[in-house]
Amino acid sequence: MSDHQIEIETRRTPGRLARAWNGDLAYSFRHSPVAMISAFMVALLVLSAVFAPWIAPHNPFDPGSLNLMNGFTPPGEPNAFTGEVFLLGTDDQGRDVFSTILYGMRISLLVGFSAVMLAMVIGVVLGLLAGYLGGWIESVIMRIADIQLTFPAILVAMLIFGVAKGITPPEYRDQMAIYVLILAIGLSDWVQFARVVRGATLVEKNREYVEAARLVGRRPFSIMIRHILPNALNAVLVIATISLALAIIAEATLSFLGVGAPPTKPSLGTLIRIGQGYMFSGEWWILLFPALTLLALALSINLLGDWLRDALNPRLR
Amino acid sequence: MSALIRVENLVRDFDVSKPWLNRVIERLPKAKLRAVADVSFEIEERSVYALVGESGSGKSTIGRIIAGLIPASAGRVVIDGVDIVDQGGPDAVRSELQMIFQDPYASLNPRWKVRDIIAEPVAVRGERTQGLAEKLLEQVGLSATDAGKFPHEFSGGQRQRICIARALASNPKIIICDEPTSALDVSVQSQVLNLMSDLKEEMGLTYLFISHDLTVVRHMADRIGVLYLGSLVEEAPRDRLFDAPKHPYTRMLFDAAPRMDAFGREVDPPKGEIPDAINPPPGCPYHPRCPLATQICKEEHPAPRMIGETRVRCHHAE
Amino acid sequence: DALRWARSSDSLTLDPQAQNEGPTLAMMHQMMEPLILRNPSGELESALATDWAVSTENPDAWSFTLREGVKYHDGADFTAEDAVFSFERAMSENSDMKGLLTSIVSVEANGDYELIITTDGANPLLPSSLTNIFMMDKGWAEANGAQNVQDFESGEETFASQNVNGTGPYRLVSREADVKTEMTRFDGYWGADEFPLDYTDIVYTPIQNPSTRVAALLSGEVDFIQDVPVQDLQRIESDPELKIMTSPQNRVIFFGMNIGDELVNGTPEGGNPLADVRVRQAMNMAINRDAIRQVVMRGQSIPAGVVMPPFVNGWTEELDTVPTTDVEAARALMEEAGWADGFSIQLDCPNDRYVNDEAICQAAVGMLAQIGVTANLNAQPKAQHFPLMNGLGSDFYMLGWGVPTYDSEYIFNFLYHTKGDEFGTWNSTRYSNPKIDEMTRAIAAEVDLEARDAMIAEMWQIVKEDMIYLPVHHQTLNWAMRNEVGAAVNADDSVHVKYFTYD
Amino acid sequence: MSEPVLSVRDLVVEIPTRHGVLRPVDGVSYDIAAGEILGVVGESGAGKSMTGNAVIGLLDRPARIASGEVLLQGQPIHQLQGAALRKLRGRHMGMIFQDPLTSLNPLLTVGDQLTETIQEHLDLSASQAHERAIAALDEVGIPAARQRIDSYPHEFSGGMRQRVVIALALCAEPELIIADEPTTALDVSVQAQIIALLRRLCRERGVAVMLVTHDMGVIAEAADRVAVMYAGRLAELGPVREVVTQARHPYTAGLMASTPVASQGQKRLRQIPGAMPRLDAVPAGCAFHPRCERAQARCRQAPGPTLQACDGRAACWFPITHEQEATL
Amino acid sequence: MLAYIIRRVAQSILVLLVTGFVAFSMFSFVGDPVENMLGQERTQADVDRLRGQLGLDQPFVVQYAKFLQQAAQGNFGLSYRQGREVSAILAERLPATLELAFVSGLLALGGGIGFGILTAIRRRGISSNVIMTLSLVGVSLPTFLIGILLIYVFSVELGWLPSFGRGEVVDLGWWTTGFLTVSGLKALVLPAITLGLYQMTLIMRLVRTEMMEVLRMDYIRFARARGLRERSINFRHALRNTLVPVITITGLQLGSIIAFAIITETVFQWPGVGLLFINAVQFVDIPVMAAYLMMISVMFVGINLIVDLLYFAIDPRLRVDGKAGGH
Ligand SMILES: Nc1ncnc2c1ncn2[C@@H]1O[C@H](COP(=O)(O)OP(=O)(O)OP(=O)(O)O)[C@@H](O)[C@H]1O
Ligand SMILES: Nc1ncnc2c1ncn2[C@@H]1O[C@H](COP(=O)(O)OP(=O)(O)OP(=O)(O)O)[C@@H](O)[C@H]1O
Ligand SMILES: [Mg+2]
Ligand SMILES: [Mg+2]
Repeated sequence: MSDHQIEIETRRTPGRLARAWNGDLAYSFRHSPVAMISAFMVALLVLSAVFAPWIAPHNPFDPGSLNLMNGFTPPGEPNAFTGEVFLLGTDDQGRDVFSTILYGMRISLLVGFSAVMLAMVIGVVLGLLAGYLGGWIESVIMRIADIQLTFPAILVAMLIFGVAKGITPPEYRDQMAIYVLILAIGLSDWVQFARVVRGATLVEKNREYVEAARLVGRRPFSIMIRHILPNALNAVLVIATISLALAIIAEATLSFLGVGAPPTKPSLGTLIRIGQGYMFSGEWWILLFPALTLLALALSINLLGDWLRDALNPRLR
Repeated sequence: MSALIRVENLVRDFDVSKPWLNRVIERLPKAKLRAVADVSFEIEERSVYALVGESGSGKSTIGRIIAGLIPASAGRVVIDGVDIVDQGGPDAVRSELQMIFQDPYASLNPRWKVRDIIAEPVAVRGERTQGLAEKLLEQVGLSATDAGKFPHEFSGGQRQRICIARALASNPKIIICDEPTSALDVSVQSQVLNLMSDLKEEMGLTYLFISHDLTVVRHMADRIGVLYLGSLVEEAPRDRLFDAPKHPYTRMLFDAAPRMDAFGREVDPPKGEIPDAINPPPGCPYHPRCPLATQICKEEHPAPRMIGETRVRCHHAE
Repeated sequence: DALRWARSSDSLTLDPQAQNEGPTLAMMHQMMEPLILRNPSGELESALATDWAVSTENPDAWSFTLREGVKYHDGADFTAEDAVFSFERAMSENSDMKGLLTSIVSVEANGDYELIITTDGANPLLPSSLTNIFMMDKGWAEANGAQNVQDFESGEETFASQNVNGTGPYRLVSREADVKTEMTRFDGYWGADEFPLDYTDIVYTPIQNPSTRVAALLSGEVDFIQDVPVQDLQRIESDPELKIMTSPQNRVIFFGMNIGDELVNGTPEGGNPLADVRVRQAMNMAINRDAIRQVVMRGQSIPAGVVMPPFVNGWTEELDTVPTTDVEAARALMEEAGWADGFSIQLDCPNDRYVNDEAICQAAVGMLAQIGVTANLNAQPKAQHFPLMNGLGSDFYMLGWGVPTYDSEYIFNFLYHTKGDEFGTWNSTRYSNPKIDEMTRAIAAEVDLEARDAMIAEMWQIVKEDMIYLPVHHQTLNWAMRNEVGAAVNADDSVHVKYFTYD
Repeated sequence: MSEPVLSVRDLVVEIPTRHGVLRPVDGVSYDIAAGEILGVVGESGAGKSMTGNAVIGLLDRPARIASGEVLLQGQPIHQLQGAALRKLRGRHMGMIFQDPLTSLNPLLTVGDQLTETIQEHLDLSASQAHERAIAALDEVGIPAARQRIDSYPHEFSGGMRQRVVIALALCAEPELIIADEPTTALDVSVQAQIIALLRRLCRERGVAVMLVTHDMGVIAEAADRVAVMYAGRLAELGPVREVVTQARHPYTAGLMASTPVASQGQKRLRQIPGAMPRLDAVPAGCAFHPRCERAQARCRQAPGPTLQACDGRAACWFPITHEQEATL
Repeated sequence: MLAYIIRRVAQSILVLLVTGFVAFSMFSFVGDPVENMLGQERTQADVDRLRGQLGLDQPFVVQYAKFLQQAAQGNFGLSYRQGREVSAILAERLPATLELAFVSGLLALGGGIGFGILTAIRRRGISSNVIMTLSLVGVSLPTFLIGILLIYVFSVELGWLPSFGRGEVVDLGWWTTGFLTVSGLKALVLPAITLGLYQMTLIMRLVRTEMMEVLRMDYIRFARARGLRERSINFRHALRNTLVPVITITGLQLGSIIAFAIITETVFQWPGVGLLFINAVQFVDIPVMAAYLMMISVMFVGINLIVDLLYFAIDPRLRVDGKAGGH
């Protein structure tokens, strides 16, 4: 009975924060250097993305502020024409690479977060319904999931991107690209949430506490939300973390296929796509810095997700 | 005293068929599992009625039907004069009936605080729950300060007390206890059983007590029904049953149960195991294991008959 | 020795008349020949016709003397009959070449080695529109059921799309579309002694990804690449085994503007600002072509002052003088036009068609922002860009124009004539000037070359003032190759391996 | 008496955790002779399984034997590692787990699992091992063993599965079997069969058995001697009849009394107040003293009572004497 | 089992219909093929004529119905881009993709399972932590970048391996293979790594998690208690049980290898169906796109079917009650 172990670990310490800090998760966190370092990295990157307008020396999204002649300035060296110096150099449009990375990370994170949110909401709702209600509803939902799985996410995203761009009026296309990306990545990613939530629901719904809730007359919907969902959240959280990294990478991949964020409001992926053209030409900084940032971001999110997966899995403790 | 619960000819089948296409191709008929076969009994108000039987004999299924968690396939269940099978389902008697489950670990939502768990039956009805949990916790021998804790902070016995507190929250008349102590240690079991007895006296409760432990049943029950493969093979008041078991299955159960005074007992263990419920043997379901079985047992399922105070389903019982 | 040659895309078909498109024609030029060729220095050179002149009897007809002793790869002789067949095929409904030949009324053989082409009125420019009309073998085509150009309705592929029987210096050995096409020297080639023909074989591989293409050259896997990304020129140059050959290209890049009354994507209050020529002038002044050349194009472009490549008849240095970038003056003009606060507009741009197309647009967005014009960039693949533009769905768009005929008429016809079914098909500016329309038709028929040139000059004067296009630059062509490859760059990017030398 | 098959001396198992070092087994000593069944009873968490696992060297990290000795036929085995330990397992000592369904690998046939174990330990050819596997199945009472040997575990019923598990544990003829709640998951009728089987094998083969359970009835019927554990320590150790009927340790006595059988006819069951302490809060002195009505000052002092320090039967400073028992 | 296959096939037909329908309804948005098919001298009349010829002037439902009708006869029409039969083009391109997918699949499976086991058995070892972290690098960079980096290092800088194409291929009738020539094998290395790396990481992590869970099962403890060797426990007992869940995911992963080949093939100019698809998208070559999507669906369904049959092979419990597919 594994619950014995849990019992042992329950000394009362008052105070919510203190309790959280002493909780299993926090304990495991404090004892995992990898988790701490990656959490620090994620926090650092996310914060610098959020506060980009205050941190970044330039605003690369404001075309009027750019001077094309600043293009291709190497890091830390003055530009041959304008004499300006940029920490990480400039790209082909004369944008400060450092600022562009910060702003690009905003886009990447926005797309990643929102896409995962979307996928999560769809997946969780469908997974709960399928798992709890069963019957033909389950069959239909899971068949749709199967069909969706038949299509690799990247293809789905490409197609959705194509359609969404097609049906949005041209005057909105520029702004729409981001939303379309979110939609495309989100819609291509819900299945795993649905599957996991359905699996968890199938397990939980046979637990006696659900019977107890049914017995007192709680309605199915209320049971799903109040009882089952909280118990499926751990699994969802783990997937969400890893999906976030995947979504950010997916956005980058899509931009390589020409369906990513617009070049005037580039994401990290778009920056890499642009930068890879300068691989042989000696302007290494245009590729290197965005790529390193993406690597750091995705890697630390992945490591965090990895740690979370192990830490939240009681069977692996 | 009148019967608070009356179960008449209760039947419950589960569909365990393979999917339609498999059946078509493999030429299989629809398969059904008769978990409860033609069971009738009555539970007097303020009494303890126990169902015993080995695993898979249909005890929980009967309990769940009475609790309204699953529908019956046929038969009647009348609770306090309301037939829950015909008349609008269990909602009519919802607040009169509560349940305690076997696994104290699975029957409390790990994400909820004890206070919310206990108050849930009342909260669902939109009534005030202020202080309710604290009061009930003290009633079941825990401390009111425990209300703010989570279930994992309690031991098995304490959890079962929390379950009991939850069951009491809506002031029920009837509590269905599905093996409430089989996950507990003896020393804790005695505490829980005592608590249940006390509450019964204090609050005038009626229990349907499901268990496979004959010693516990003997201690708790007023009347006992023995189930085998969904059939109620024998039913009698407690002492009648233990003093003079009529059905060979009941006798086998008594013999097989380990006894604290039977040091080094050398008896032949019973034969066989419960057969597959999907393809039960024809006739009396017990006949393949029965020392008394004759030809008629293979052919005919015996009807219940009364021998004294005992109702028994056996061709050969006397 | 084999020439391993790579560019960004493959020829779409081997049917010489199914696709009028760069890579297809480039490939066909190795295996088939037109009557007249444009050689690497841009001059017309005789190929299968040794001589051509306006017919002495009929000013509306041209007479071509065909080369004798020319053999097809399968050994058949080339005669006027084949030429008639080829022209008729090129003018047939499904041919993609027929747009070049619209003026032709009839093509007749006069004996085995003379061809008379009659046009609808005099057509002084006929020879220059024939440089991509390849001569097929009539017998071969008939034997293989390849008389017709690809017809999608029938749902069947034509023999000619996968097989070649030409008179060219190389013949087809094997082909896997999009993968590899191998050719070997044709021993019976008529010009075996006239041209270097140093390469015995050609291995052609399309490599789409620019980085991979450059990598293939750097790692020595190919000898010669086209479509070199401008940023990689330096790296290639610095490799002691590689060299770059450069030439101005017959293609001008520019922006078109909707000067109609309404904008498609929402007209700002006060009407369409682009309808005001002052606004267009201001925008023209705001664009810093030199910066684009230096940074975006890495020096690989020639700033343009007119929508006409320098090779084209009618081009003058004066016309092509680049306006100086003057943001102050431009702002003043904007103010004068009542748009001091600027306006917002969508800029539609291809991202897979021209050299650094997207980056140019992006740079333009920045420059226009300086005079208060907020351009929202909509960069998309050509498959979406051109339909949008040609369907009049764009207010401000990028376009590039090459002039295969090397004559201004081609530009007026497609870009300045009022948009209609036959003329002005690429004019999405809503510009309609009856005078220009009329003159466009006139120069098509004018045989007096001097008068014609005068008319052309006048037309350019008019359209330059109307400023419906903002010229950006003339593209520069770069070929990169191993040192031992001797080749001169062709202004229209077409390749004639027969001129290549192996040093 | 000849040398015991197993002797455990002062065994201490420790688990380092974030709340300090836990001692789920604390100074346990006992012997088991050949052909003897030693019952180990106690409440959940008393350290019964831990003791068994420590003997056979299957403690999961981070638990470890901190001190004490485990002697198998006189040879110390508690420090063995790797291959040396592996060679003992199965060959000289076997183990039976609680749940027969999860103890068998679902993807291998019963025969595969048997022959694999036999060949691992005995120098037999494949066909000999196969024969032996059939014999092993036969011995534990599986009808038509020859046909059933190629069946998969899921094709057996619960009782049959547990027989297979026993066959697996016994197939390389170990001298010691540790049976950790072998019948808890089974029905009474099947339980009776399995207990009978275990007793028969023990008797016929002279195997020493450590039978872990928390069912007093099972112990009473099956065991020769019984060890009662409480909070990781031995509370009482003695012949089964004496321990059950004349318990000396107040805990044992309370345990026996709280079974419904013992309280037959009473309205309420006898109960021991409170619950067994958690491992991180074992009181000083006698671990039972907070629940013990007989506790005195001495009981609260460390070191607590041990079997050796007391009368060798109950680890209690003030054991119940037979006379007192009678007056209760 | 037969019922199972029938159900799968029925499902796959449904999938195909839906796929086709979705694909078709999308094509109207990806651009206008006619614009690409005609040269710049085309007139409006040419455009209209070609649209008519291609049936593009009809509502997409009609186009879809026509497509289905033809596709049912194995006829996917002519590629707008090449004017050749789509089925012939696909057949020509498929070997390249399949060989690439096969090698990367092998790499992903071999590496994934091997490293997965290693990291599960030595949970806390330094080597497994290093492997775990390194493997994450593989999924933390977009595939195209990894490909380009590999080219840069191994082709341009070191000159060891080719940067593009398939090398020499040997024609075996309807199949062309690069397995039989040195240059063909060399050409496989970089694309296969690029493509397989990502899947390898996923499989490895999956195997590790599953393996760690299986290693805690009672039957593993029981096997230990019987004195079986670690090797036998890890491989005969644990790995086998790990495989059941691993197969599902792996099956899907292997399927997506074929889809992900789009990017790898573009980077390495690998002449497979992925490159074909990208070209088709750029050209709005509707018949090729439609046929490609159909083909991918068929493959996925096929892989799923194989996965399910593998279940039957691995897990005897399913053979009796046929409850496979509950995954
Ligand atoms: N939802 C269900 N679907 C199919 N069969 C079921 C279902 N619920 C119960 N059964 C079957 O009905 C029979 C009776 O089950 P039930 O749970 O009532 O037995 P029980 O006497 O409570 O057993 P236990 O002592 O194991 O709790 C069993 O054979 C069981 O497998
Ligand atoms: N990894 C661990 N970390 C902390 N405590 C542990 C760990 N494993 C076991 N324990 C504790 O060790 C004690 C002894 O456990 P053990 O399994 O031996 O009890 P048991 O007597 O067999 O109980 P049961 O009857 O429930 O099987 C328990 O209190 C348990 O909670
Ligand atoms: Mg039950
Ligand atoms: Mg235990």
